[in-house]
Amino acid sequence: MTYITKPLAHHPALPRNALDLTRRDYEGSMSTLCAGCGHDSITAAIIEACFEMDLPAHRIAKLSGIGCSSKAPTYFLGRSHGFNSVHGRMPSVTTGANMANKDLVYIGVSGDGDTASIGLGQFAHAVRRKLNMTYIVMNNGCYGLTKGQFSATNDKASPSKKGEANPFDAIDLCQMAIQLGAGFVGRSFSGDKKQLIPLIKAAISYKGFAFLDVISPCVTFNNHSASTKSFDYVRAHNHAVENKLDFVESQEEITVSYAEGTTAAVTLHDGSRLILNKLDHGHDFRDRDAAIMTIRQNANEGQVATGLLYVNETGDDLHDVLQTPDRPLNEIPVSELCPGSKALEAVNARFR
Amino acid sequence: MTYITKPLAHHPALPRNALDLTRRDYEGSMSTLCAGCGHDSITAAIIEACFEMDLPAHRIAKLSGIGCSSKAPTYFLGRSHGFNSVHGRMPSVTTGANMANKDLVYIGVSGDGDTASIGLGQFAHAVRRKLNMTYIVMNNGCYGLTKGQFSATNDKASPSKKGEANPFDAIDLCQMAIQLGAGFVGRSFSGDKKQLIPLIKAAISYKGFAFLDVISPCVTFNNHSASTKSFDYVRAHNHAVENKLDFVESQEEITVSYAEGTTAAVTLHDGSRLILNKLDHGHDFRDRDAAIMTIRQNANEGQVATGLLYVNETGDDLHDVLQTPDRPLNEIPVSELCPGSKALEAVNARFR
Amino acid sequence: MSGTNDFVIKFATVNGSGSASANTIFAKTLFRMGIPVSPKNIFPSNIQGLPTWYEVRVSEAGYTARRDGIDMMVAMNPQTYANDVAEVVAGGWLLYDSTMPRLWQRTDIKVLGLPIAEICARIWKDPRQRQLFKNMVYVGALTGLIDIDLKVLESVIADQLKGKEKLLAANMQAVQIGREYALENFTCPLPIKVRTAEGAKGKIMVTGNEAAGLGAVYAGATVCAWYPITPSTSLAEGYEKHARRFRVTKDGHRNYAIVQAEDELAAIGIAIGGGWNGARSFTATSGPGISLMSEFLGLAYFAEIPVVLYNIQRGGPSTGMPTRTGQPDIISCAYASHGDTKHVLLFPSNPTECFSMSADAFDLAERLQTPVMVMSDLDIGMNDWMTDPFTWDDSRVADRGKVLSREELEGFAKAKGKPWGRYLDVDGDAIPYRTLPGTHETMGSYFTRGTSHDEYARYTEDGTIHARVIDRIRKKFDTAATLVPKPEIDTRDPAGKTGLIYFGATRPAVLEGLDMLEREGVRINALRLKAFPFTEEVKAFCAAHDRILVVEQNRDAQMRQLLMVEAEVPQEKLLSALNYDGTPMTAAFVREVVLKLVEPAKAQAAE
Amino acid sequence: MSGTNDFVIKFATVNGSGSASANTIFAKTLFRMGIPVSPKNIFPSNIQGLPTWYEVRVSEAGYTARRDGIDMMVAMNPQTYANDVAEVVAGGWLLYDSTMPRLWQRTDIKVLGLPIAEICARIWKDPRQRQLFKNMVYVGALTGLIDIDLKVLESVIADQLKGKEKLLAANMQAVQIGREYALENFTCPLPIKVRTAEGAKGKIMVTGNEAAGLGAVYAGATVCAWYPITPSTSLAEGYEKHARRFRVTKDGHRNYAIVQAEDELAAIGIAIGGGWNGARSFTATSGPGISLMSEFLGLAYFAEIPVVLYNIQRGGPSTGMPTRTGQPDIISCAYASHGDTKHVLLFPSNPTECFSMSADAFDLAERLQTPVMVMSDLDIGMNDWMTDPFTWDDSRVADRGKVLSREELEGFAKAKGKPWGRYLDVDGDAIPYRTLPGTHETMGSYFTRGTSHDEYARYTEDGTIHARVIDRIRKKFDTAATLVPKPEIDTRDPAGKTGLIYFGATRPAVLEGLDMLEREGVRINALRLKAFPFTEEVKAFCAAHDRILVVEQNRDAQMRQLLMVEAEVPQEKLLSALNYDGTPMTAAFVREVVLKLVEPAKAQAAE
Ligand SMILES: Cc1ncc(C[n+]2csc(CCOP(=O)(O)OP(=O)(O)O)c2C)c(N)n1
Ligand SMILES: Cc1ncc(C[n+]2csc(CCOP(=O)(O)OP(=O)(O)O)c2C)c(N)n1
Ligand code: SF4
Ligand code: SF4
Ligand SMILES: [Mg+2]
Ligand SMILES: [Mg+2]
Repeated sequence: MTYITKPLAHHPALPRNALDLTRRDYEGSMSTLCAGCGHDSITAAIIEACFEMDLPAHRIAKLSGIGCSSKAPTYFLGRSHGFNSVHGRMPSVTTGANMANKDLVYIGVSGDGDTASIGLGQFAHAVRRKLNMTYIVMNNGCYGLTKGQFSATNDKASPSKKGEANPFDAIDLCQMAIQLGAGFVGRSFSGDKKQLIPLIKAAISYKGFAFLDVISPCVTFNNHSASTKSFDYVRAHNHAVENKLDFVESQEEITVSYAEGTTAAVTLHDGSRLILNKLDHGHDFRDRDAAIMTIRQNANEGQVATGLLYVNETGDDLHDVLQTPDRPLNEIPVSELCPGSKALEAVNARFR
Repeated sequence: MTYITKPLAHHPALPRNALDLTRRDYEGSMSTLCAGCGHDSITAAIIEACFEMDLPAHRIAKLSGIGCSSKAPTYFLGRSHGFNSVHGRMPSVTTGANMANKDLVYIGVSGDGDTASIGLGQFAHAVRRKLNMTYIVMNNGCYGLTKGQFSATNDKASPSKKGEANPFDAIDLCQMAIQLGAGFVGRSFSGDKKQLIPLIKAAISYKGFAFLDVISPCVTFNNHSASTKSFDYVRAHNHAVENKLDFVESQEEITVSYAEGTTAAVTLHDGSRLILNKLDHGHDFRDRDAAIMTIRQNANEGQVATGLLYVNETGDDLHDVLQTPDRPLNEIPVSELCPGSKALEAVNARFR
Repeated sequence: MSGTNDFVIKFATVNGSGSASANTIFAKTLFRMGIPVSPKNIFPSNIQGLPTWYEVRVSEAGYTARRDGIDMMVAMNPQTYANDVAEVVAGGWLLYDSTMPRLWQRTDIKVLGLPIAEICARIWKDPRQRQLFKNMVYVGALTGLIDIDLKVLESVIADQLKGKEKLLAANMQAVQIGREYALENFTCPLPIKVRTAEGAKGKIMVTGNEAAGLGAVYAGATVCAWYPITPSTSLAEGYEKHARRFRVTKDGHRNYAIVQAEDELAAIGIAIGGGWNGARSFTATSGPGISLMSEFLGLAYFAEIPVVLYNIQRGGPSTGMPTRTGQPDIISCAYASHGDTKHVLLFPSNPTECFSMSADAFDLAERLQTPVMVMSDLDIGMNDWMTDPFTWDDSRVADRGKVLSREELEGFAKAKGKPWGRYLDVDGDAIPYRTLPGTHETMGSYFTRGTSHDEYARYTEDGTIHARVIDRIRKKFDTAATLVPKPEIDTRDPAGKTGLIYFGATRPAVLEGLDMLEREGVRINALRLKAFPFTEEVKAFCAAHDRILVVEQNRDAQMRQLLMVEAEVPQEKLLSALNYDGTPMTAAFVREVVLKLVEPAKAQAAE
Repeated sequence: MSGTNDFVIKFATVNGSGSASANTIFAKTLFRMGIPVSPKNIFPSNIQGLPTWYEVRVSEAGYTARRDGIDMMVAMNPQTYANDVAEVVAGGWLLYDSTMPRLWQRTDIKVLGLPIAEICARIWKDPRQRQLFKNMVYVGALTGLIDIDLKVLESVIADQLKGKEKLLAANMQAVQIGREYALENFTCPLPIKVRTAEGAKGKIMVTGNEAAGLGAVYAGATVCAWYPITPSTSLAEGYEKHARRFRVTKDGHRNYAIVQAEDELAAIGIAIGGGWNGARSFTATSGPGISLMSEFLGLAYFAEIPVVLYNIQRGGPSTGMPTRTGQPDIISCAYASHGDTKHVLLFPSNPTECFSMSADAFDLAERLQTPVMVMSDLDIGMNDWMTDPFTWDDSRVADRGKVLSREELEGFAKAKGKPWGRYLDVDGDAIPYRTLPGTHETMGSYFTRGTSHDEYARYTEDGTIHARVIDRIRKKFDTAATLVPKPEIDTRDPAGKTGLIYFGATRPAVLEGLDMLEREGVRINALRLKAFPFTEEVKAFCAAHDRILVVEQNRDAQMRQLLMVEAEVPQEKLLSALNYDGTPMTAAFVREVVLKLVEPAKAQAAE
């Protein structure tokens, strides 16, 4: 359990944004995730982004599925309505909410299990429908809340807690999103605030479907025997109690900071290395084909391309497609929506 | 209703294959699809392929979901067991069947609604698991059996029967399959026997996940008002009975034959044109990235690349991954699978 | 009993051949002549080339239930010829295409040969016209045979072809040809014939799905998410059709959002998201969709989110008989989802109620903050019913339930003497107050979740709190019982101890059956359920009768089960009359099951 | 009543702190001393940092139900301190980390301060060791306080750390430190203490999920498809663990296939595909998974495909209380899926039955060609139970049901006097014969489908055929009633008219409660259901008793409902005792509900 949020008593010295709010006003309740969990870093980045954007928290709706990642919305934006729905179904619930009120900002939070396994279909079709929302996947390559099984985004051959190698290819959600017509697609690392916060801001400001795949190490279940730096006591101890996970070490959050156009090797808690390649101006993020190729070529070289991968500034969103009015549908009184008895006579006549 | 199959009474003159079987032995019951439906052409191609490959029909299992396309297995291989499961779930049922008996040939037939909408998740994960099967999508861009609603593979801006344009991008199942790790991916057109039959044979012989996206015009619901060659009486008539489809014209099957490296423009029943580009030796179907780019570039030019798009000769299938024995699991007697009472004593001891 | 304005005529054709519209025109014409008619479309799960039937009962008395015993068969499908012929009652008529003569086994019926193919080949060149007008030719012959008013027929065709005059002329030409052939070659009119009547005056003819879609427009629904499935598809289409007519603003904006989802899980998810966010939202589906929606229904039940679900029932289990009717989802809907759940159900019995109960459904869903399912079926939903016209009370005010405005939220503690809690029962009716996102900068935000929560919507793993919350939700069901529509009670024998309980599409059959019985001196009291949970009236009716016959269209007597369990009716009181072959119920069936019960001897004799 | 070998001790800790294994070691040690123990793990739906409890009941008499009234609390979690202290019975003990002293409200309990943090900080440098060994230090203190045999403790630790001797030494050092501190500073042993006993001799200690997984291995299951969900996950893991041990061939091949599916719909689909193709196939899930599987369950029911589904029940509705126990899925499983369906359910009451009923489940599924659901729950599935050792009769022959071999297929018509039809009932037991793909070049192929079909598996839209087929399937359920395990009947008063019906995990509580009552002179007959449909014995028991108390762990008295509907037990006979706060039932609860019924006065007094 980490204490990323302090008691809400305001300290006069706290900086305030244009709405005269402090960061605290954008925080949620105390996180119950493992100390050092990447998800908490992303939570902090979301708080920072909303604060800096001067967003009125109550005009934001935060939705999620089920998982450690899907718990995260409880830990940010306490003044926003939240909806922790069912596993893998955040996209459909968000679609309905968005149809009802186009004026709110919709932030959807999901996990790689929630999105790439049970929720793959809903994810793909929300993308295709150009739903106006920010969709953040806290991607740790495993099912955290159910204790570390592989997820579909887990890299081939990466061993899990129990040391068996993963035989299947990873699903690259960014590539899939671009292919399915997402208007805004970016990827980052939970510990890279410098890159993550601006990406979140850009995603929230984007009108249409904005997707962020954020690599977010799972402290607890990426700690496997194949790891270069292994915690003998811990592992031996946990092995002692058969398939019960028992002892979870408190870890430090992994942070990284590197310049555009450079790569950075991040060492995860288990000692395995992740090579991030931060795209620079050389990458034309307006070209869909190029974006897909950039992702693929980096992958071929064992690297993960990070940054803004693709954006299409001129996209319609679902409301444009459906030609809804500017006024949110949930604000139109039923009296105005009901054609009334006169009209009904005409209707009856047509059935005579 | 079309009569692609004749009464099973054997004509002595019918050619016979190595198993001394005639084509009739590979046929199924009479098709109940609309006259001229592309699905019937694909059915004929499957029959021809199995006949030419000298496959023992009873060693083939044919599985499908729900839809006009998913009815097709009833019309071929009458001597094979068939399983018309539930909508969008053919991949999982086939996975289980395949796990139980690795020795059969598995042919899965699905529709674009069955696969790209409700079944997208199961499709994607069957691909990822490298299930050893031939997966054929009879792709007509609409929901035939429920009367012509758009499917997710329908081309943007193509108007439906009721004349509204489709606002969403089409899902390209071949691109998705390659990206998700399919070992064999091809695309063809229902009426192009010269290309389709060899592709089906190759797909069936391939060990691993073989995917074929076969464009298969829906005679009945691709007949829309925007069409260049419109059937006044028919349309006016059908419009007369509000959202009831009533009169369905019998159409001729659309066939096409063109050389590798050339393109062919096919005029569909509604007069709309489809431009097919048959790949030749110039295309390196062993290169995943190239395959994806070829598909995308053709699409950018308003063309559909057909032929063998990608193949990876050296793939494991799910049985290799799971290290199952050569003997099908369903043939191992329970007596052999049960460890017996002796072993149980040891087990009990460990719980004391 | 058959004769003028009282007979059944059945059309046996091939689907996709254009017969459906011709048959509809036929029925609509009699209807416009003021004659009560009830057409039943018996169609295959297929697009072209399979047998399809259209049964039209004509009843001056106004009985609209299906009736066995075909007086005239219009046999246009070679595939089903033999069976079709066999269905005709002795002394009945058969009209067929005599272009290619056939062998007859039956001498006890009158065979009318009409060389349709030959005629059409002679008159029209275009093969499409040849095929299409075949249908109008047999309709034409019928105008002669049963004496249909040509003017009325023309008006019906004209309405259907508005704006396509040249088509009208061509169609009327076909009618004339058929008519003339009949007048010349047969002794017209036949003893079964029609004449202008009053019974249908003032009524409308419409399907339940179109009525329900219109009802959703009138109820103020703005979010519709659906996935195509027979027989519910035309409900979403009906909503769209009427929304386009009534919900488009001057500047061309649409005051509604319809999403064709990728599957049923998404459809209900979208509807729930819309309901959570304060829009009247709904979806429509059938059997398989209900199963797929059940996880989400549990979420909406436990998180207390209003949503309306139309279940257009069809024959199950599994994919079953997608084009046949039934009432087999009572239990799966009443208790949808795992864990302890109970859901509110409404049972319309005709299109008029599909319309009116739509408004009720949305009011109840928002008042009770829970899913409400409208249990229609294929018969009501897809067949044209002669039914009472739609009415709307302009003074009706939609019940949006306990949704707090910014001001109410600020004043809540003061007004109620308790701080606001999303799941806190302050009024004693077990219904808490909800807030919508965006209502207030600092107040009213909360976290909606399917995990256990306390009265303030805080996550909890404390079992006593969990038990307290689900007890309160169960208590909400008692409140529901006071709000749902009351049953329709038909007391034919105030002192009678035998009762009959039914619901939904069987109403015409039951009422006609009870009329038959009454004529035979057997008076039975009947109660038609309109909703679940059961109201006091239902319990009183059960208490007042010693033997109750529960009439339903499923195999396992599911409504009887609900009555035993939820209305605590002693089971020995409850007897079952079940019909689950997928066809609409007949009055004869009702008469027989009742007689078996009250006068076994007589029933014996009858058989 | 508490004293030697008879008390309850509870550990309050933080999850992820390493306490779980220390606590397990503690319980296992007493168990090895021959003392009956029953540990209950009360854990959060979280990975690290939230409160978690471990309750151990020690009962020389061998009662293993949960018992209220904590005799000793080992309070190691500051977050829950206050509540934990409050739970201790007057006169009880509190062991806590006195490194930082606390304020006490209670003077009626004995407080034992153990400066654990301080000690650990003194002895170990590595922060991980400091944290980990804290747990062994309090275990060490307990060895002194309640007089635990050190040798046995060491053997238990050694087993758990096999191959890691240096760890064993370190752990024992920690134990010694705690023990010495206790012996020096407290008057050891306390009145609540342990001594070697006989009650646990011959028993084993295991979880129901591991037992079920092992059972599936013994039953010959080869295809397992699952999706992670608490509390069922460890069942699939248990299957894998034992399959790896017993199912790997000399040449390293695996005689099993486990697929971690992408969701529950796929998991059940894979299991059904495997069952269709002749492999014993299964899946395991919990509440939400049941809802998601319901469409597929209807397909397997109607297409008659064998498949086994383990439902490890948890607190619902919706996501509910994923880490608490309950029995809330009886109705949703008995009638899973839309349309008319009924499913076979088995109710194991402990890990030993999870093992043995696994073989029964697969036999029944293949014999009846239908889904069979094993209804376990979180308490049975995830807690360690002291239970009878597993036994296996090597002469047992698996019942693979009516599957035709090539020869049988060829000889079928001759042998049975009827041609083979996939859905034809030739034996009168409503169970048809099936063929597997690949059996024969020209015979036995058929099309499996969820749409309506006739006895020869041909697609049909004929309602009379559909009704005939589903009637036969319903009749198959009568056959099932003759094959499922018979109930366990405990007759304490042959002439008694009051009975009690229960099932599953409540067995220890019910039997202990009935013993208590018997000591008070109240004799009640009890029947434990082992399966649905209900056998004759169940109906006979209900007929023989005037008042029957149905004890279950759900809100809506779901089993009572099944008894009313499916065993036709008059409802006024059936009374309910419900507990649904997610905690395992206690004998005190059972005693109280029975007394309320049979001796209201006495019950009053008791309160
Ligand atoms: C229908 C359903 N199936 C399974 C579960 C159990 N479950 C809870 S969280 C989870 C996976 C979470 O993985 P991910 O989405 O990657 O989130 P993480 O915990 O890794 O952040 C699963 C399978 C569930 N709650 N509901
Ligand atoms: C769960 C479920 N939802 C909806 C349906 C209704 N349905 C039957 S076929 C079909 C779509 C078929 O489209 P496609 O897969 O493209 O096949 P096609 O008919 O076009 O060949 C639908 C939605 C169903 N049978 N089951
Ligand atoms: S288990 Fe992994 S994902 Fe879950 S909270 Fe802990 S570190 Fe984060
Ligand atoms: S509706 Fe379309 S897809 Fe279906 S059978 Fe007819 S032509 Fe083929
Ligand atoms: Mg994850
Ligand atoms: Mg299609």
